[in-house]
Amino acid sequence: MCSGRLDPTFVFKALASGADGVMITGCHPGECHYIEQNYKALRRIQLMRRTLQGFGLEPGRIRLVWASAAEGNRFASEVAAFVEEVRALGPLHWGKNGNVPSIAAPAAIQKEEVPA
Amino acid sequence: MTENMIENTSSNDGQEKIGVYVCHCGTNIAGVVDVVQVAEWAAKYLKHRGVVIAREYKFMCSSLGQELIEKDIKELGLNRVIVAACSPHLHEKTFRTACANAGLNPFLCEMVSIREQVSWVHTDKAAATAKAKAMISGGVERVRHHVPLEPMTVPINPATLIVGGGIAGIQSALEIADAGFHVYLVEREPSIGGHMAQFDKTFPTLDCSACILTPKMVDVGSHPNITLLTWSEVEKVEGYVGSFTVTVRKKARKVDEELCTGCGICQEKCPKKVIDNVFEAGLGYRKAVYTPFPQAVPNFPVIDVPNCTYYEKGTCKACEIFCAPKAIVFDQQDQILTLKVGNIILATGYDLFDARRMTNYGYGRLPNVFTSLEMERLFNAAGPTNGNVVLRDGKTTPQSVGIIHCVGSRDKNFNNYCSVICCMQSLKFAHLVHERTGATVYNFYIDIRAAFKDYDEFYQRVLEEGTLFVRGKVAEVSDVPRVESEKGKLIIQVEDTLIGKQRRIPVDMVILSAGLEPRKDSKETARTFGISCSANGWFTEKHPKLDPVATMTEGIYIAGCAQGPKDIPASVAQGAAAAARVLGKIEQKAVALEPIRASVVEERCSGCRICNGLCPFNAITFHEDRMVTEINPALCQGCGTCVAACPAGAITGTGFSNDQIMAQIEGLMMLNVEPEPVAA
Amino acid sequence: MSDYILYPGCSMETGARAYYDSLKAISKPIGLNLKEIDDWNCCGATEYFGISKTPAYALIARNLALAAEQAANGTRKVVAPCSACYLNLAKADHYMREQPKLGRQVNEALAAGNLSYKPGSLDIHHLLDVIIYDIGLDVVEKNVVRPLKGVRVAPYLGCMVPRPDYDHRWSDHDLPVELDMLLKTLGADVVDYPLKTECCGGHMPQISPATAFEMLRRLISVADERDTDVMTTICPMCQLNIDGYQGEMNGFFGTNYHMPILFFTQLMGLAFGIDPKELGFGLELVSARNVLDAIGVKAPPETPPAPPRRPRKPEGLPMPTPLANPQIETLKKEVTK
Amino acid sequence: MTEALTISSTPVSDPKQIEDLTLLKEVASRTAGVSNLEMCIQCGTCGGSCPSAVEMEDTPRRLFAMLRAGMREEALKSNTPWICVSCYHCVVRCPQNIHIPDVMYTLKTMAVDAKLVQDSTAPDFSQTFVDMVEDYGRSFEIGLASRHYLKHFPLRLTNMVPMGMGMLSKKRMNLTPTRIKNMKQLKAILKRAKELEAEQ
Repeated sequence: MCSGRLDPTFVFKALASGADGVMITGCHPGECHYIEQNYKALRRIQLMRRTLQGFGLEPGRIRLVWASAAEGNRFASEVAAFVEEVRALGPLHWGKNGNVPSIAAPAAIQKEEVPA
Repeated sequence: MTENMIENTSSNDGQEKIGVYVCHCGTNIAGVVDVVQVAEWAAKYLKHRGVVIAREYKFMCSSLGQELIEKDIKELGLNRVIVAACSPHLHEKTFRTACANAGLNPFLCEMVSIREQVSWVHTDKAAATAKAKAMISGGVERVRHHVPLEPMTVPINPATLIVGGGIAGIQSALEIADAGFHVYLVEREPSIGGHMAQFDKTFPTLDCSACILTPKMVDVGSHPNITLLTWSEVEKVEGYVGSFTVTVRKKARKVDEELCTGCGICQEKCPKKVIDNVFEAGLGYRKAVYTPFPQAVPNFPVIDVPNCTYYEKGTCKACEIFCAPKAIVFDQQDQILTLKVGNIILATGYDLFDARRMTNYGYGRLPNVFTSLEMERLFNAAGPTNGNVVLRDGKTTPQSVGIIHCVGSRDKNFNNYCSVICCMQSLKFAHLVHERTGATVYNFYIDIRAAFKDYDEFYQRVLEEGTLFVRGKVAEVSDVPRVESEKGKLIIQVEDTLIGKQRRIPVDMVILSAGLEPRKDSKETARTFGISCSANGWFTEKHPKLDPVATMTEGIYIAGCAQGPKDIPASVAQGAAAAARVLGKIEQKAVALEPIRASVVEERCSGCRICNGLCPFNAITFHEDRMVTEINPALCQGCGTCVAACPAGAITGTGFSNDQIMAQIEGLMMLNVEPEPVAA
Repeated sequence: MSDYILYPGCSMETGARAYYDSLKAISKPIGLNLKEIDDWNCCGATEYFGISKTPAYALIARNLALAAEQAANGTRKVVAPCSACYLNLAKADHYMREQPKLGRQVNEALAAGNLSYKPGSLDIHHLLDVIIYDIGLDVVEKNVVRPLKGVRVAPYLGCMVPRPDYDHRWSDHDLPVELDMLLKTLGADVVDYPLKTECCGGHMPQISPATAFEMLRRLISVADERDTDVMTTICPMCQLNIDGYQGEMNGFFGTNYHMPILFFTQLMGLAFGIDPKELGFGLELVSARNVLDAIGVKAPPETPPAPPRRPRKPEGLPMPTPLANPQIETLKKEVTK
Repeated sequence: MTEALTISSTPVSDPKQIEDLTLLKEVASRTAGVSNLEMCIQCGTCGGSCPSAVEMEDTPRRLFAMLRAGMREEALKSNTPWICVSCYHCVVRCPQNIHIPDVMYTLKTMAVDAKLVQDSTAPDFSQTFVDMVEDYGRSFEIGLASRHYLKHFPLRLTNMVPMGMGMLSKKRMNLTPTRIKNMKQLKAILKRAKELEAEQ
């Protein structure tokens, strides 16, 4: 699956299901297996971060990392750094105590009409 | 709440019978993940999600492991399979085949990577085990939404495109052409032959390089099944395995190939001498109209436009005047050709490391420092000095020569990899210098890497000849003497690591065994052909051990140094292997495409056309009459961008449907796990 | 006017007074506005690292912290004329970033003096780097009124500026061309000096005189063989070793070298037409009087440039063309402008 | 995981040496920055590049092999770190990006701690230099030179007279030290830094 397949709903679904942060990874710009689809992911991620802010949440809970298969060490350190950052933000508690904001009932929404 | 929604979409309403198979992979997984506990947990806590059996086994990919799965499918009536093992890159095919053997649609089998994504990247056993459970839970939730898929078959065009006319490309071309299929061989230079045509002798047998290469070149030139396109470059590649459409630019030679007889009079009469930076490695001259070397195939010259006096000043035309068949065409234009092929082999070769970058070795500043490619030309009887090994002054024979290994290789400041050929090449130089000049020869090495047949024997031979070996990476080559005996010499300063002392060794000539680098434009080439390359720029093979000639893109194969540094026998072997793979594909006549494709549910499509501009493969067409969008399944590569973009949810992606991914996320978050039973 | 925070370093007030004097003299014409760090301390040279790590870095970091405070209302660029000072400041900044543990410890120590330093908040440069890449050779050229015609100058940078070069600012680690370009701009006849980044011996005259003298001999003899009138340097330690220990070295080897060495700023001042006295001429132990003679007292008569020779037909085998280095190309363009 | 393997699978007859398999790590961890010391491939670029290698008992490469072999005493006794002139030729050429001069600084501190220094000229010079800096906040050449030469090169003093007189008469040396204003602050910082260094 290409990062271009990333539907923003997936990210909100993960947050609503109890994730405290979501990392999205893809091939480096210019090195997309599908030519240029990672650029589309980039656009969507910026949108998502704005939406997250709209919910009153820290946009830092979403991070985008470009990494190639040859960059194992860098990828690992990015993951470790992201975990630390999210830990500093604290737990989100969505999805746990039934505390899901009404706006994020993504599975239900996507079935009929996904916002662009 | 959301659960019901998902369950009702495409899962079989509780009819799933799922088998979970957890692999130890020896200790690869079991060393970090408590495999037994994971299997027991899956059987117990995912039972209500349809898991009817969960097993662990030492090597699931072994035939016994596969039989285990097949047996369960038959006996327990499993209709879904989860294999928690290595990356699907390695064994997805294995397990899908096993399922198919047992009568289960292979796309109802899903792999969960608990080796690459769990055991290899974690050390905390408890946490790793928990993560493995979560991932299996995700896999189980996902596989519930899998549907049987049938691969689409497309016919294979039997013609093949080979890019690069070095020894690897030549070998591939001959193998395929001899088997009776058509080959287009595209080469960027005016002649095929590649680097091998520049060499003098080949290690370890000391065969004359040209003597063994030129018959093959002639075969290529005269083969009825080979269309040879030299002085040409691929500009665009469209399509997919079986039917690629390739656009090739045939650069204007300014010579009519139909009329030219290859007599060579134009080269003789051309008054303009140019340093030949390609074939003579900058050590010799050619004319502005030239064939790179006498045995060039094809034997038509090209006019070097930037250096030709006619194009500069509008006068001269010496070549045209003397050309009897009137083959010189000054206003000839580039031609754009469109080729239809079923498979492609990339054999684009390597560039030599630019030794000027290591300023401490003085190449380009100190005249008597030479690169390995320059030396090949110096040794070559057809080279600029007729095979005489002399200093840059063109006449003095060196009395002492230092050969430096690993120039630009195994060095994090330049290239961190070993260039493979330089040790043997340096040993060959040592032998040839001895033979031609009788000079004292020093070899400066870090390690001698003389693996493969008869290579170490050659090392022994060079030792026997009295070559002086110094183990140590040379620190600098200097022309600044400290004592009388160093005056007028090049001084090689090095730690002799076997003595543990710094030495300064004065010599007359220094040879730098420069490493191999990917072609400067290799990343661009990879993009054109839609394959990937490593951070260094070498093309990435499908599997480093088990599939070293295929790429991740179906129908595109790689051979020779484009994949990584290698010597002539290895290039030939890989060229032949790539050809064999292509011939195998051609013989299949049709190829099954992965059924991971996007498709439009027409009733849902509102005709908004948001998806239309997104597809990089031009697989999306809009039907004005019906105001709906359609996706061509043969062109679609399954990236999924349009699926994510469709505001109406009208596009579905098989293998990566919204249902599947949403369910997998819930599974990963362990939302559907049976709660811990109250003690009873 | 470009503003910089100046870290002079101890020797600028003593051993390398000529450097300081000439720096002050040339600053104004080239538009270099230097503000000294208030109450700076010694950087520890190469000595403190060998005694104890954390104190060594804390000692350097006090200067960084003070500079950063000063930087709060202006430039964040720090310039050090001394090579060792430059390297130490750059190194402390670099390692505090590379190894966060060191950064934390140094800041804990600084806290005892109510200071703190966030690594990366300053931009640390050597003086030569600033003159070449910030001020620009075109500005230098505009100020040249007394070209150093006929003076054969060997450019000598020593080791610690072009290496390890954490920020990849120099055109090469072994044979950088920056100082050559500057000297050419001043009109000097630049000697092809292959040892331009060899070590002067550092503190070796105090530790192992024989080692030091051998290193000095190499530097001086090669300059001498290449008909050098004067060496020029960018480092107080290099100047001190070649100038101060030349006599003792001559005694050690029984040689009789007379190789003056000046700071590059002194030559700049000279070319700018500034009075040699203001530039600290005469403070050197091996007299550089010959330089003044060459351009001032007895100016060589103007000789018309020789007509360009027709390029000879290449003899022997052609040489590879030099590697295109964009950094050098830009500099060349500036010089010819 | 790999560490455990290294220790258990290495046949070592001398029980003392088992402890010293940590030597390389200790040196690396006491070095500022990321030393990459464990990456050495023994190519000898450092020893080849070194302008003072001739004076060294062991080339840097050999010294690193000794660290790897756990030869603590031999390694710390070596004069090599004291001969290093910090010219950084080795650093920019090292194919493995090892921070060689910084490792040398670490070895100096370890040798002094372990009282394994053979020739005290260099450590004394450094210590005298540092003493002056700690007292005044600035270096003080004449004080440094006179103290150092009297102790280590008394005979050279006569050779030094012309230079010393020259430096003095040209006012390139001060007879009295310069002191920074906020000596109290510097002392507090260094005191805390020394405590932190000792805690490690």
